[in-house]
Amino acid sequence: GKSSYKCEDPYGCVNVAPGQPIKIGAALVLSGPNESLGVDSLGGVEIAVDDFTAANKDWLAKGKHSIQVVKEDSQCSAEGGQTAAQKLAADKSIVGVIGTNCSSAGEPASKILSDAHIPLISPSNTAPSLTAPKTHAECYLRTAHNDKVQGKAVAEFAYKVLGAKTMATIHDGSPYAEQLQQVACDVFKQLGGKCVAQEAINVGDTDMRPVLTKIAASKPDVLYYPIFIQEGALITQQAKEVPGLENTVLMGSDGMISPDFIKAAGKAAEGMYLSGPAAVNNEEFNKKYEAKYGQEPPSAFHLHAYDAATMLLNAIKKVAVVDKDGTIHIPRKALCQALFSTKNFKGLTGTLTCNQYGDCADPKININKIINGKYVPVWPKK
Amino acid sequence: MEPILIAKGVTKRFGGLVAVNNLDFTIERGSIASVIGPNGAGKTTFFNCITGFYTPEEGKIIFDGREIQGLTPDRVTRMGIARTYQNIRLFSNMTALENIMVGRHPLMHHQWWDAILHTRRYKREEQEALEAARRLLNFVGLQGLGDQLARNLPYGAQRRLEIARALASEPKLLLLDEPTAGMNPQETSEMIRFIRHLRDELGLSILLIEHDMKVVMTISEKIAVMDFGKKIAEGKPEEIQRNPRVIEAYLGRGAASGIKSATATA
Amino acid sequence: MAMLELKDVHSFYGNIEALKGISLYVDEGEIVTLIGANGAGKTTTLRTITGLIKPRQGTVTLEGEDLTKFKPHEIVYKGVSMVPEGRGIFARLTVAENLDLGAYIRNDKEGIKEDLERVYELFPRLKERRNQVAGTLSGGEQQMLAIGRALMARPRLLLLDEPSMGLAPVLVELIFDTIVDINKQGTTILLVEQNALMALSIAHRGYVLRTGEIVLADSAENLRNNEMVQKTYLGME
Amino acid sequence: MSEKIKYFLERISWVDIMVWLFGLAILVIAVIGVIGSIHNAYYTKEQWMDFVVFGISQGGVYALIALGYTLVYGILFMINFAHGDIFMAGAFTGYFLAAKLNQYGIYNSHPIISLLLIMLLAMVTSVVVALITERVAYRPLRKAPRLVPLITAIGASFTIEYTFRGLYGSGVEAYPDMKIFVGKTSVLGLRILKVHLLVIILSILLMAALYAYVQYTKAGKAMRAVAEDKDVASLMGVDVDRVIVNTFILGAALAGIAGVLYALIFKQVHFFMGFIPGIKAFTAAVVGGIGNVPGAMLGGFILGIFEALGPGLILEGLGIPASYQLKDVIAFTLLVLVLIFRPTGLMGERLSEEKV
Amino acid sequence: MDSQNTFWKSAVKNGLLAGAIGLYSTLVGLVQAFNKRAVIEQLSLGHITLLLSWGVVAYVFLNHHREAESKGKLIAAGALVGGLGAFLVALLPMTAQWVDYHFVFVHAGPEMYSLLTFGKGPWVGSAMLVAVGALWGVLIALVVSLPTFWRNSVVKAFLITITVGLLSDLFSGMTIGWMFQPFLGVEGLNILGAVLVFGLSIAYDYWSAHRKPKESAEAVATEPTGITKAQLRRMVVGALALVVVAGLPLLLGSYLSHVLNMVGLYTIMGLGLNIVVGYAGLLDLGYVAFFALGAYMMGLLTSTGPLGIAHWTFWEAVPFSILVAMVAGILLGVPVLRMRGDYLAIVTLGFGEIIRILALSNWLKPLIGGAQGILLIPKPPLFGFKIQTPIHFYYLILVGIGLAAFVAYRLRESRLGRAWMAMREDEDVAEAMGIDLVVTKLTAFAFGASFSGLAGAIFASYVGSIFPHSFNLLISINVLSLIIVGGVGSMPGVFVGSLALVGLPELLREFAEYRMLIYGLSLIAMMLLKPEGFWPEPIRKRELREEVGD
Ligand SMILES: Nc1ncnc2c1ncn2[C@@H]1O[C@H](COP(=O)(O)OP(=O)(O)OP(=O)(O)O)[C@@H](O)[C@H]1O
Ligand SMILES: Nc1ncnc2c1ncn2[C@@H]1O[C@H](COP(=O)(O)OP(=O)(O)OP(=O)(O)O)[C@@H](O)[C@H]1O
Ligand SMILES: [Mg+2]
Ligand SMILES: [Mg+2]
Repeated sequence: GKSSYKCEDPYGCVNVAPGQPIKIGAALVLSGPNESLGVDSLGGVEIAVDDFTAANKDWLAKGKHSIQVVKEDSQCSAEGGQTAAQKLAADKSIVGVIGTNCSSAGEPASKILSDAHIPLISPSNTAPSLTAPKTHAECYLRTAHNDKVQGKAVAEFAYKVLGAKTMATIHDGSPYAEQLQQVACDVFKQLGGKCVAQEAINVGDTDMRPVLTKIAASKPDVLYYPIFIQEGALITQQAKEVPGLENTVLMGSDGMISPDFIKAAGKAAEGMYLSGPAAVNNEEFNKKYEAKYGQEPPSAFHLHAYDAATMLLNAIKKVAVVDKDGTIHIPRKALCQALFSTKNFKGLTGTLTCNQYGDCADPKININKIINGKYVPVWPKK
Repeated sequence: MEPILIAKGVTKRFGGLVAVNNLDFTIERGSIASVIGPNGAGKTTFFNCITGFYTPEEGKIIFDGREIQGLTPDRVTRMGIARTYQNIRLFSNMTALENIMVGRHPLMHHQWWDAILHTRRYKREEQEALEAARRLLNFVGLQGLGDQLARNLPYGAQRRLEIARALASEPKLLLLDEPTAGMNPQETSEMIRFIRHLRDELGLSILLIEHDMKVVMTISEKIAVMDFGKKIAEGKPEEIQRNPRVIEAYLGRGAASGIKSATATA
Repeated sequence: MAMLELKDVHSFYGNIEALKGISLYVDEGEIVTLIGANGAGKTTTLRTITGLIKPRQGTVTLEGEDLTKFKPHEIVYKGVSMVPEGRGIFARLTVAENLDLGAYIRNDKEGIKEDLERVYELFPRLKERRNQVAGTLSGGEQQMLAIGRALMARPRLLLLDEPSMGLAPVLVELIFDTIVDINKQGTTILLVEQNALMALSIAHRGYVLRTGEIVLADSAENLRNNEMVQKTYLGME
Repeated sequence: MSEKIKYFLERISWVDIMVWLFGLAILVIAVIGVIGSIHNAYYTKEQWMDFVVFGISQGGVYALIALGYTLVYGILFMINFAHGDIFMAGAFTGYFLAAKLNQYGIYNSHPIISLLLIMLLAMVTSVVVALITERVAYRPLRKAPRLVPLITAIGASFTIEYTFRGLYGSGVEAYPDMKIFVGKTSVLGLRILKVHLLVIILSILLMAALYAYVQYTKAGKAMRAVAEDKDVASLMGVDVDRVIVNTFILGAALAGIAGVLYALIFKQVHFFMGFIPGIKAFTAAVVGGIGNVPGAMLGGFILGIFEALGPGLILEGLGIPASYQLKDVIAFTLLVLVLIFRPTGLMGERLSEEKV
Repeated sequence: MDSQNTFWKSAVKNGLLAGAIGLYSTLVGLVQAFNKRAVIEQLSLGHITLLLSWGVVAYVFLNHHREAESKGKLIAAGALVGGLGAFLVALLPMTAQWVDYHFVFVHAGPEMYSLLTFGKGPWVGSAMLVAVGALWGVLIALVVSLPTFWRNSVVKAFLITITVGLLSDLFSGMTIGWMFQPFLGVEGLNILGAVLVFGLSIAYDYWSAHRKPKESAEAVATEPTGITKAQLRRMVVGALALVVVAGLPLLLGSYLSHVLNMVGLYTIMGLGLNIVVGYAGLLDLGYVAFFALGAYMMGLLTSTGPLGIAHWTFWEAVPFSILVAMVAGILLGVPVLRMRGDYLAIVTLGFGEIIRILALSNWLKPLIGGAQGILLIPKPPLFGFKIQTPIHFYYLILVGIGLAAFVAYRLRESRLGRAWMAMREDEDVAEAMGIDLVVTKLTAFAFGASFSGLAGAIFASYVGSIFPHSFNLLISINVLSLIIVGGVGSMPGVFVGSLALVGLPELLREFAEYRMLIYGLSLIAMMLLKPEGFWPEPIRKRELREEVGD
């Protein structure tokens, strides 16, 4: 029968005819040195889609719909984000997009997609500017933790719980790590501690001993390096080989929460602290992941990605109007509003509530300790 | 006649080897002079000293009243010396015409902004250069081959093109390093005529290195003989041919007689 | 049977046909010379024999065996050596190393040593400079080295491409004497020369090439007396 | 008087002066930095020694990769951009054997045999990859202009990287610890990790062997002949293809060994691991004089030492924060400096002014 | 009999080769990844990859023996090659129960096995796979035994159909996308579209083959008398080209315009690097440095964020971007004046890295933002209008290309251009021709850098935010590759090169993880196919042209 729906949304509607898939985009880093981030997030998105499909069979069955993930490589760069966003924005049947991984890609992508009235939800952008009052894009949200939140938690844990008085940091030149360690240092200083060294390495470096030697000279209580698996594992291992760091507590962040990290860092990682979302090691999810891809999730943002995708799909379902013939109409502005009004959404990373600028992550940050090769949450105490 | 080039006590060493040893030599304006000598005597090295490729350790080279030893090759060229090479060194991926126009570089003065804006100066100079290049191409007998890549030209043509390129800078002194190497007698006679023609028509002074005695003996007004970097003889062709030291070190007995017959028939 | 025989050989550089059907032969023990103007195809002929260029048509046989299906280095093992045009010495190797490479295909230490002595005797200048890097030798010295190096392979057939180019007259004489010597000791020689007068004076037979074709083939004696040859290649008018 | 000045001015080579001034400026800045650092007295003597040791160790790795690089360059005058990836191919493949051996306990019960087996596998893999690369991407272009094989080399580099990414996955794999190489040992009063010592000794041995091979054996001479002129070399009876293939085999085998050692030190492998060592090895080879075997080694050690020592010694004295971030700046500045004062590298032969 | 043996031996060898290539593409994951992408109805790119890996080998082999062998034998051999190729691949699922391939090869898993065996289990499925391979081989043999014209035409049509199918979702993104709808499936072409494309391709071949002699006759006839006719044609073509170029983005829509913009930016850079590498022969691997400087200058001068120092408009800042890049070109040129060839390459590579690392450094962070980059770079205003969308930028970039091409062309035709080329050919001799090497080299660096600076400035404004990571070595490599793929020293070649190396990979973006693999393979393939580049510089017929002009 003929469609009876009339779209009144100021930004228009996506109309999904019977038999057609509902398309959501995934603009992730799928090539280059950072691709494990993207591969990991993509898994989260695809599993979320599977779960949503399974849970909403009836809703989808009416118009014989399915959910299709259109993946684009947004790389880890501004121009990559721009290209992926342009490509997705050009496809009028895209309802919403999960991405990007790197904040640099998120900058242009958030603007372009918002201009096209397509929501963009990031599982791993952490740069404060993306959700800052003046600079945020209209329909950009994230389930990842704003660096300001995570950095603060790390500093508080180090100062209050570990009783550290001095802290040293290392970043790898990625906007994520650089910002995170800066925030941690700033908060640490406010609390009354001292940031004795802020060092940096480059992605791809292998010999960390010189930089660790330098840090050892200032004998910090805590060494915080919120970087990624490869370099993180090297620092963790080599810190044991450098004299002067014997009593220094090692700390990292969610970039290193991954089974690969434990493997790569080996025994040296024992006793190290890592900050991250409340539920970092979701056994159930990992099983699904292994079953689907034949490997463990290679990075730490799959849960954020899962939540982002679930949030998006739930919002779609909420605002969608199913026509008599099974056509699904999705009003764009309403979708965006629905996303921003997400409240107490029980995701895998905690309870998510979005603020008016698009930060949705559960503000609760866990600190995990590596004990016997497992991430064990130790703070805040339950 | 007043000399155009005076070399005084020129010495060039390579490590322990003295390639050119305390060499004195003058070339009169408008004359053709030759340097001969056994292989490895230091002839090419002497050329390189004159043209600025090498800086002699000792001695002076005075060209047109100015000391030029130690100047960079581009300056020497701009002062009026041009040369060719023992192993032809053309710009092989450029056309014949372009090769000659490069040779004209020192006579052109337009700058990049002239080129971008096509100012009058640019147009005038380019027009002049093109005409000059075409004239030279005809002059060396390569008419019609201007748009051939230099590397596609036959050997003899390449030698002539190299000379045309050298002439494009309108030099006062032309140095030719074995211009007839690899040519047959007929081509060689043509080259002899051509070199004479250069001197007579353009009033150039010419210094050449040659192993072909027919060439050397027929066109040089003066010959210097080098051996182990030293000058062992100097004089008119007839004197040189008779000089026993030269025969011993360079000509060889059989060759000496051969030359006589060759020069006689030429 | 002729030692070396070319039959209707056509060779190309890209689309340029440099040899347009060359046929010639060299008998064992002979000195045969190829003369011709620049670009006539002399070098191309030699390069075709040594396998550096594959002819598109025609055959090159050495004692009845077709050479065209072999690679250049395999042809060397069959006893063919060449002194390439422009000498082709290894500029960054020393004189002695260059000579060693000449004997690359041989394993008889004694024989190699003997031949080395012979070459040094022939060209004392090389002995004097044996540890000098070959690239810094003068032109003539390099030519001596190239010939010496070819001799080190103890070839049965020696191809010489303009060995007198750029040499002082004394040396030209020396080199031609050497060629005759080598020949007398049993090496067959195919000689390409611009210096046709000299070449014809030592050769048994000769061929005249013009733009990729053989225009004359005769005994050296007859060629020397041929009017056309005299005019264009011997410089007599 | 003015005549004299003019005479003098005309003969000054402005290029040289500019270039030297440039070099001098860098040197002066470096010296100021050094003075500053020493003045600060931030590090203890032991720590300074540690820097040097770290540098030499890292340099050993660079040297090992640079040997293969320089060998191929020396023969083909081709920047083999894919060399770093050939190195990766060996190390990555070796990982699987290491993991299996470890699983069965052989890895630590028979460490030397295990290591040899792993190295063998790595070498074979590297060699196979190199041979395919040579056959497909380089050989057909041997007569093409020089930039063309440079581009195929870049293409080959990507292809190899992403082929192995496709085959083995994108994750980081952890090489198991080899117990006998864990920990430090003392040499000449210096505390040094055992793996590092192994690397340094092996790289020196391999360098010496390689040098002797290239310089004194018949095959080595044939290689150098091929490097100069392939046609003429074939006229000497040298099978040019064979020699080139041998060169690649040799270079790749060295890369394979280097790969395993690298993995032993840093204990991780992944498909992108060859990229940066590749560039560093290239730099080291150039610093030492590209094409020169001992030079590659020297270049590797110097590069390693400067990278380890430079930030602390020079940059910190200048008051630059997070100085280790800039260690590559030091590496490349060193390269420029070396080339300014020795345009063909430290041990590169000075092709005495090209013969005109 | 001997040749018989070698024929079959060679067939087996080729079958093994086909299998090896098939195994490679399977294990690397290409087949699996591409399987998600339908090209023609249900036929996926994954299937096509497998078929192609056997087919190309079979085709080359059979074609080689086409004349010598009978049709029947060709067919048999085709079946052998295809079947053997498929068999090797089928070995994977067959032996999977005993061998744990997954330990080493990540893609070797149930999903792959079921894909290879059509979900029919290891034995039945493998048999089916082998049958498909053999049938495919037979089909190829049949195509090979067609007469030359038809053979070439069919192969070409086949490849074109696949390509169109592959790129077909681009059509729907175009402004005129609705026109293509009837021929498109959910993904890729539908049967109708495929048949149409295939047919059109063959029809075109047929038409052009039968038209050719007439045209050349015509050309011969007109040449001596009327140049005007040729000129007229050229003018018409030129005008048409102009209209197309001007209207293109309106036709293509914003995404493809964006792709063209990236191509355009690389073209500007390519034109600059072409001066340095193509004309002056100075191998520069650090070209990205100037791109970065141009971009950062634009960012600093115009950004409305905290790092902005001047809050200028794009137009006020552009000259400074260019100037800064130019000055940097000269400064960086000085220390390398004495270096040649590969030494130059590594040193310039180092410069590129130095600039990137400095941009990233904590040290300069207070000035230029360090890792956080420069945000909030405004778009260029134009008489009250704002250049904002990719379509707007298309015209801005077009103007940039025009400017760069004009300058490059005029410089080449001057004393300076000739000096560059002479220097490229032989530095010593060039110097002996009176050319001042210092000035000549530095101008080459300066002009090359300034083009890159211009591109960087536009880039900064286009993307709106810049980060140090955007200025990595890959950009230098890409620009160098594209000028060589296009043909060193050739200006149209630069454009062709950027289309091939920037445009095409953009279109493969969805194959993310395999894009670089395809990129690498195609770099090799392109160079093997056309070592001189796709649009090499023609020899300039100056003498002829001028004489005609006289
Ligand atoms: N760059 C250099 N380094 C070392 N030795 C050199 C160099 N150039 C030339 N020589 C040596 O200097 C001597 C003179 O060489 P030069 O080239 O001047 O000789 P020539 O007289 O031109 O000989 P020919 O007639 O053979 O060309 C030779 O012994 C040569 O080996
Ligand atoms: N590499 C090449 N590419 C293209 N054409 C070539 C090449 N080498 C030679 N030719 C051409 O082939 C023809 C024969 O050249 P060849 O070198 O055999 O002549 P030649 O008789 O040895 O002359 P010369 O006396 O100058 O050495 C010439 O027309 C030449 O231009
Ligand atoms: Mg000389
Ligand atoms: Mg010749």
